[in-house]
Parts: sequence; C-alpha cells; structure tokens
Amino acid sequence: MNAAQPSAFRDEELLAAVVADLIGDVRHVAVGNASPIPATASLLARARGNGRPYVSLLGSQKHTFWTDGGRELFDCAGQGRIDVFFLSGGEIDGQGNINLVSIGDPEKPTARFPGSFGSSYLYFVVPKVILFRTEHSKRTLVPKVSYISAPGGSDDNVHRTGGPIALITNRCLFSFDADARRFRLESVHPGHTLAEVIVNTGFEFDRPADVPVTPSPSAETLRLMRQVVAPELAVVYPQFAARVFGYKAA
Amino acid sequence: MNAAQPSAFRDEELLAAVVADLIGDVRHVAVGNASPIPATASLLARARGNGRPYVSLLGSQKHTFWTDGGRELFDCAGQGRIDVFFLSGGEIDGQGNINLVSIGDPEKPTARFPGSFGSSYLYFVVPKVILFRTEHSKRTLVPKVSYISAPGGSDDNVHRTGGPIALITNRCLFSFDADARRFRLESVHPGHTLAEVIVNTGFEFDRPADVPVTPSPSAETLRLMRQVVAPELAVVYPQFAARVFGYKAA
Amino acid sequence: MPTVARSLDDALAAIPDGCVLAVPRESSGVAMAATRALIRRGIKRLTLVALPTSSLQADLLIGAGCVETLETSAVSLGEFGAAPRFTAAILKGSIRMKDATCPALHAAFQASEKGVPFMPLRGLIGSDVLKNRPDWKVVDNPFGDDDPIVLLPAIRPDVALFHAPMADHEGNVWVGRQRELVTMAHAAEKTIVTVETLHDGNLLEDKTLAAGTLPGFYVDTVAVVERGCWPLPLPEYYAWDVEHLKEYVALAATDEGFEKYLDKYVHERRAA
Amino acid sequence: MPTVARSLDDALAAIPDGCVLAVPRESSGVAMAATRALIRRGIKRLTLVALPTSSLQADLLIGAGCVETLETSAVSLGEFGAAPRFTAAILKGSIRMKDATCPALHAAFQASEKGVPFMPLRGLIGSDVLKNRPDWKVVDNPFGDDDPIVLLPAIRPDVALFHAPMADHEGNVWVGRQRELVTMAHAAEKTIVTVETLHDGNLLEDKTLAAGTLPGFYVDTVAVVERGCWPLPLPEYYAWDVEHLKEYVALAATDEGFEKYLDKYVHERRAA
Repeated sequence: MNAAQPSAFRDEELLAAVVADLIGDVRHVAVGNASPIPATASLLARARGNGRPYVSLLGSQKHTFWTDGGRELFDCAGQGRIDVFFLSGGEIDGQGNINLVSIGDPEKPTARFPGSFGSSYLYFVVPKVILFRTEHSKRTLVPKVSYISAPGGSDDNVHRTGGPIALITNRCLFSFDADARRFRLESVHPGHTLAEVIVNTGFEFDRPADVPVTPSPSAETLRLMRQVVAPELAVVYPQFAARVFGYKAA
Repeated sequence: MNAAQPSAFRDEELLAAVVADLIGDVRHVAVGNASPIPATASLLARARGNGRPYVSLLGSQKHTFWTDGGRELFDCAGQGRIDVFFLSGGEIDGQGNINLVSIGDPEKPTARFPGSFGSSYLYFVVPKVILFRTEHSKRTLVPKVSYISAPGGSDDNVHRTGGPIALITNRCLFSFDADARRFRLESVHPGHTLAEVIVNTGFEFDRPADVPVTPSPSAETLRLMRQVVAPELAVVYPQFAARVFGYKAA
Repeated sequence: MPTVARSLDDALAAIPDGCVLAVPRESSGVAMAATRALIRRGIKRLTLVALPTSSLQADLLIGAGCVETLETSAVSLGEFGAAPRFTAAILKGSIRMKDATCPALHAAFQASEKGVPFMPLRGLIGSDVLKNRPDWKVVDNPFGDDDPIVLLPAIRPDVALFHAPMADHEGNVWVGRQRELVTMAHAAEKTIVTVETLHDGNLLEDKTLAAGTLPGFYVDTVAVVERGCWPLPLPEYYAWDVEHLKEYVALAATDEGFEKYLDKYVHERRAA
Repeated sequence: MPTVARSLDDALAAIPDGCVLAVPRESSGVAMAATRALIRRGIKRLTLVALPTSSLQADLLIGAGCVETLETSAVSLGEFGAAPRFTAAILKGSIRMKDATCPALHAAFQASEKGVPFMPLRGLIGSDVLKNRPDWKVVDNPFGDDDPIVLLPAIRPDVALFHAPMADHEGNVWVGRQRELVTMAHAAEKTIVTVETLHDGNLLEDKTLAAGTLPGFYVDTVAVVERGCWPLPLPEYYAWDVEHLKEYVALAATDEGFEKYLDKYVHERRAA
C-alpha cells in the first residue's frame, strides 16, 4: 500500500481489520459470494469473540447452516437474525443508493451489471450494511446512480430496520449518516491523501477539519488473521489465502 | 342394516360403496383422521382405478406423502391438487353449513366440540367435499347451525373452487345443490324409509317424487373391498378391518 | 450459541409466566415431560398457541390452571374422545379461546418466519371463525376485481417448545419431515427442544441428515429427555401409551379425578 | 403417476414453445444436459423464470434465441465474470427483462405454493426494481398505520425443470436441503427432473431420506442423466468444470464464438 510500511501489513489486512471493527459485537454476520476481504474481517471478528458472531459465508455449503433452501437467508434477515451484511455496487452515490443493474436509461442501457440479487430487500432489514468497493473512482462513486437497486435511505413511514453504516474503499473509510443521508469521511488509509480522495469521489461528503489516518492493524490483529483466520479462510478462498497470507493447506 | 339382506353386505360396505361412487374419477383423495368408512371408499376407488387416485390417509405417515410439514395438506389443496375431502360436523344445516365448534352463544356455549380444524379453508378449495355423518338425527341435522365453522355456500364474488357435493348418513344420501344451497334427497338406504328420513332431519330438503333405494354394492365391489381393500385398510384401521371384513393381519 | 442444558428444569427456565408459548400437534413431537415440569413449576398465564391443534398437552396445562389464552384449531384426544379439561374450561369460561383454522395458523407462523406483518389466506369468508377474530382482516385483493380475501397477522411467539428424535452437541436438531417445527423455531423469539438422544458428530455435516435438521442457530437450549413425548407418540419412534390415555380420560372427567392424575403423574415426577 | 422417461428428449416433450419455465440457481442443481437438449430441439419464446438467479443456463438459452422474457434477480458467471450473451441481449434489447430481487421471487413462488394470489414483502420501496415492475403493488399495511408494503403476485410456472442427485422408481426425488426445489415444484403446473441415478426402494419409506424428498405426487417425469449439471456443479457431488467455463467465456464473447460453442457442445450432443 505504501512505501513507509513495506513489510508491516498488506492492503487487504488493513481493510479487513477496519471492517472487523465496523462489525463490532453482534450475533450473526453474513458474507456474500466472492468477498474474501469481508470474509476475512468476519472470521477475524469471530476469532476475537471466541466463536461469536456466527459467520455465514454464502456460496459455501460448509460455512452456512441453511437447511430451508435459498429463501432462508432472506427469511433469516426478515426475522432480524442477520446483524451485518456486505453490499457493493457498479455505482454508489452520495445518498447511499446502490446500482447493481445498469447504466443509462434502464430501457436502453449502455452497460449492464448482473442484477440486484437480494440487495433491494437486505439493505432494508440488516441493521449494519457495510458497503465495500475497492475501486474508488468517479466511475464507481457517482453523484447519482443510474438505477437504484436499493436506496440508501427511506422516508420515515417506510418500515426499515437496516441500511448502510459505512463505505470502505481502497483509499478511505466513510461512515453514513442515515438522517442526513450523506457520507462522512472518517479516515484516509495510510499512503493515501485527502486530496486524492476528493478528486476521485464523484459525490459530496462531510469531513472533519482534520482527517485522521486509518489506524494500522495491531500486532494481535495481524497474528489472529495470519494464524487463526487464514487456515479457515483457505477452505473457501484458497487462492486469496495463499496470496495474502502465504497460507497453503497441508 | 335390515332383516331382508342379513348376509349380503354390512352397513359399512354399503356406505363405502356409495362414497366410492361419489369420488368418481379423480387424481387425489385425502381422508381425515379416524374415518374408516371414507378410507375404505377411497381405497376402493383406487382399487378400481388401478392405483388412481392417490389416497392420502391423514394421521398415517405411511399413507401420506407429505414431507413439508403440517402445512403441506393445506398448500396442496390450495394448489388445486386435492380433489376430494371428507368433512363432518357436530351440526350440519340445510344450507350445508357445518359446525365443529360449539352449541349456543359462542361466548357462553352449552356444548363444545374440538374445533374447526382445517374445515374453514378446505371447504372452499376442495372441489368435492363429501359430508359424512352416520348419526342422522334432528340433533345433528339442524335448521341452522349455532356456529359456522365453514359455510356451505358463498356469495358469487367470494373465491371458491370447492364445497359440499353430498351428505351421506346411516339412513340416506343427499346431494347438494350449490346454486340453491339446499340438499336434495337422492336415495334412502335399504331397510330405511322416506318417512324415517323426514322425521329425523331437522332441515328442509328437496326430493324427487319417487325416492329410489340406494343401490346395493355389486358382487365385484364387495370382492374388491373384502379382498383388496381390507388388507390395505388393516394397516391403519386394524380393528375396523377385523370387525367389518373379518380381516386379520398375518 | 445454543446450550445443552444440565437438567430439564434448567432448559425451561427461559419460559416465564405470561409468555406466548408455541407448541406443535401430537404427530410432530410434543414435549410432554417438559409440560409436566412446567406444571410442577407452577407456570401461570400462558398464551398457548398450538400449531395447528393440540391434545393432551393443552388439556393438562388448562386443567392445571396454567393457561390464560389458547389459540388453536382444535383440541381433542382423538380416538380417546373429547379433551375433558379443555371442554370444561370453555363451558366455565375460565380461559380465553381464540378459535382458528389449521392453515391460518401455519400461514401466521410463516408470516413471522418471513418477517412480514401478515399473510393472505383463501377461504374463511362467511365463517364464524372469521367473525370471532377481530384481529383478522378482510381486504379486497388488489390484483383482483371485487375479490375479498382474509389477511392474518403474524404470530411471533416468545418461546417455541417441542420434542425431537435427536440433537447434536452444537444444538442442531433433527426434525425429519416435521417441517412446521422449523417454521415454528424461525417464528419464535426463543426455541427450547427436548430430544431423545444426543447425536455424536455434527448433523449439518451429513448431507442426508442435514436435510431434516433445524440449525442450532435458531435453538437456545436442548435437553435430553428419553421418551419425552410420553404418553403421546413420537412418530416413527414410539406410539401412544393407550392404557395411560384411557386412565387419563377416566380421571380427568372430574375436577377431583384430574387432581389425582396430577398427583400421580405430574407432581410426583413419575416418568417425568 | 410420474413416469421414468426412456430418454431425455421424451422427458422434455412436455415443455412447449412459449411456456413459462422455472429453473433454479446453480447451487441447487441446474438441468444443463436438458437445457442443451431443449436448444437442440429449437425451443422458442420461453418466459424463463430463474429462482432467484441464473448463470450459464440463462446465458446459453438467451444466446441460442430461446428466450423472449427473463425474470430473475441476477445473471452472472460468478468468478468467471459477466454472462456475455445475457449482457449482449440486454444491450441490444432483444429480450424482455423483468428485474427482480431474490426474496421477491422466493415469495412469489411461495404464493403459488400456498394458493394465494399474492405475498407481501418488506423492502423495495424507493428502488427502481419496484418502479420498473408495474405488476407489483404497494398497499398500506392494514395492520399498521401509514405503513406502505409491497405485494407480489404469485408466479405459477407451466413447468419446473431441475436436476437432483437421485429419484426412485415412483418418481420421488431426493433434493436434500435445496428446498426451493420443493417450493418450485409445488408452484409449477408440471415438474420435470433429471437425476444422477435411480434409487432402489422407495425414498419416502426411509425416514432419513424422506426428510429431503420431493414426493413423486408433484413430479411428472424423471429422466436419468449422469452429470446432468455439467459443466455447472451439483453441490456435494461434483464441482464446476473450470476449464470449460473459461472456454465458454472466451467463445461467448462474440456472436461467432458463441455459434462455435453451440456447434461444439450443444448440437453435436457432446456430453449431453
């Protein structure tokens, strides 16, 4: 990530450590498919909590307890039994709206993404949704999304027990103010600058007078990730575990 | 049943044969708990149809295919996949209303039955509901039920794909005219009389000028019941099979 | 994380007076040993919701004065006849009865399972079941034209209590094809399960067993109670205790006889 | 009564042009051999409903011109990238797309399973998913106070088509914990299943297997097709064919490449 701390930790470790702190003390974290950094963060939270939270890694039958078919994830969230989930977006805008569908007129789009998956629902019912998008550019962080797969905020009369709490990118961490429906810059990752964040962000955001540097992961956090989490992670993400943690299954 | 045909067939055989004819050519008959005569009739229909209809004997895990829990019976009916069901009532009235709850003011009843079970739903969605009540008296067949567990008919705008088609008692067979919401006497069982039916029925009903005698079961019907149905029935209703058909499991 | 309780009483500590307690029909595994333990403890003012019917369990709890409100579709001892304490309580007016119909209860539990405030159901219109349920509503189907349909509010019990053939040390419970137990646990705030036996190994790691397993995630406490459904059956494991049911029916016909039954089979911890 | 078909083509005869065809996500058993057979037969004008997402199956059917309307929550080849024929068809406007969200599809199938005209679902309000679905309605929750909620009309497919590990000679199909397949079959008019193998004996008579079995009552036809999900996985039995998927992605990037793929893997009956 930067020249100052070449061997201390890797970018992925920093991001996972930041996400683990965002997770906090909860009962159940669910992580979508193909999300190795959120998975690392969740397993780190579990390692810190001596088995709490439950971590469901979707797409891995071994790491989910579902036995009621594909609906159980959503039913479980509807019951209030999923505390943290991760979402991303082809576009994310300054009101926390996410777009997983298309760019341009939805009837005649100029680009198409896979689709909204469960976001149009989960964004409303999971208390802590962490937006995770490593590519931090004006292409991804836009003033207004072309298509709202799920809105960042809702009118007061709309039943909503969840929503975005933060957005983490390769450059910085934003928190989300649900009342103001705006992001606030919390910290800039080591090796990156405020100016760089401003120039690469397509939406307006709040920020403190002095923007802190994202804290580096502690020695204990790094030890847990490398010794406890990496072997667990390798079952689902062997290439990632090998590349980031140098872990190879026996 | 009567002195005229002492050894030809038993009451239960006559009733089962009549019910089997009411079932007709359908795909699926479901029979509630503790209903040996409807069960006999359904298995007779299946024996005649070379395995069609499917017969579900509720309360017997071996004779039901359900694997989706207690709701599957009702979901199955809602899908239009149950063609025939049997209901009874502490009271049944001339409009086909059935009462499985209580006598008198529901707030301060003078008698209480177990409850409506699934009748308030199944009566609406099973095309052929056969009412089966062996006790034929003014106590059971009343002008107006004290409590409607399920109504015999509905207004035109009410979604209804099912309802009563007939009422069979120990004395006679009534058909049900859904448009007029009235019963019509179809036949009186051998050994019983029209006068006896009139005096023991608490509601008004239509009848032809000449009321036929319920046809006796044919030799082939009796053979099927005694040789094919009795052994199948004995798995669920051993005492009934022994008493009526003299069948004892090896 | 679910715990395996040291004793049945420990497991039942999470069922307070006055709570909404969901229990299954007898063909799905009724926690009768637990029921007797609750009566011994003197539990009071239960809102008992039996999905969708009940038999001896409701009758015992009612007779012992534990039930304030009962919501179910029927209470009956089946071939053993009417449920005497239930019938007596209704005629005396000593419990509040919310008569339902089986699919309505299934749907109302599924509403909680899905996190929605209500579920629609066909039928019911014109019945006194509907008429006596001011908490159920009739609306015009917005996808139809002059098409009334009933909406049922979600039932979210405080505790679900049932008995199953086995659980593992992680609290995963094998319920087989009794899938209303899965829905009941999904719908309830807490779930307490008694089981015949503890299974070594993780039920979720065997793909055949996993298909019939309620994940421990939904389970708060498991307690091992052999023949925990007695004198009711645990289908495919053991049958009704016919003689006992006959004795119950004879005794429970009167207030005094029922007290004798409690003394003999409940308070003395016999077969509990 | 369900039949065990003599050939895959026989089994698929009940899937006509223009029908509403329901298929599952790739982790539940996608009938890929059957999909290639349908393309060979030249099936046309399908309304394809993928519960709740799709990958190679939708991409192949779209590329081969079999699909008129697609309803699903996402089409993606996952780690292999975007679905090229799906993306091309959307940009060209050659299919009608009904974008949904996963729980909405689950609920709409459950509505058909329960015989109700609609199901409620939280969320969605303020999204363009909802805005682009005039067939979905927002009503005021009659149990709430100024509480808008979405109602989804039931989806009743003409045919459900999927692949499972095994079936027996009575047409009972073991689906394990993939229970959306049970709901799909309940919701559909007809159900056609390809399986790896035929099980001797009746699946419903084994209490452990029964818990994961779709009863033959809901199944019209079963056909045995070994590795019927190839090149997709059948979870817990076999994995993705990674090399094949890479080849697909490379070829399907262009119209001409996709035709080559069809010639090589579909029309030549290779591995079908």
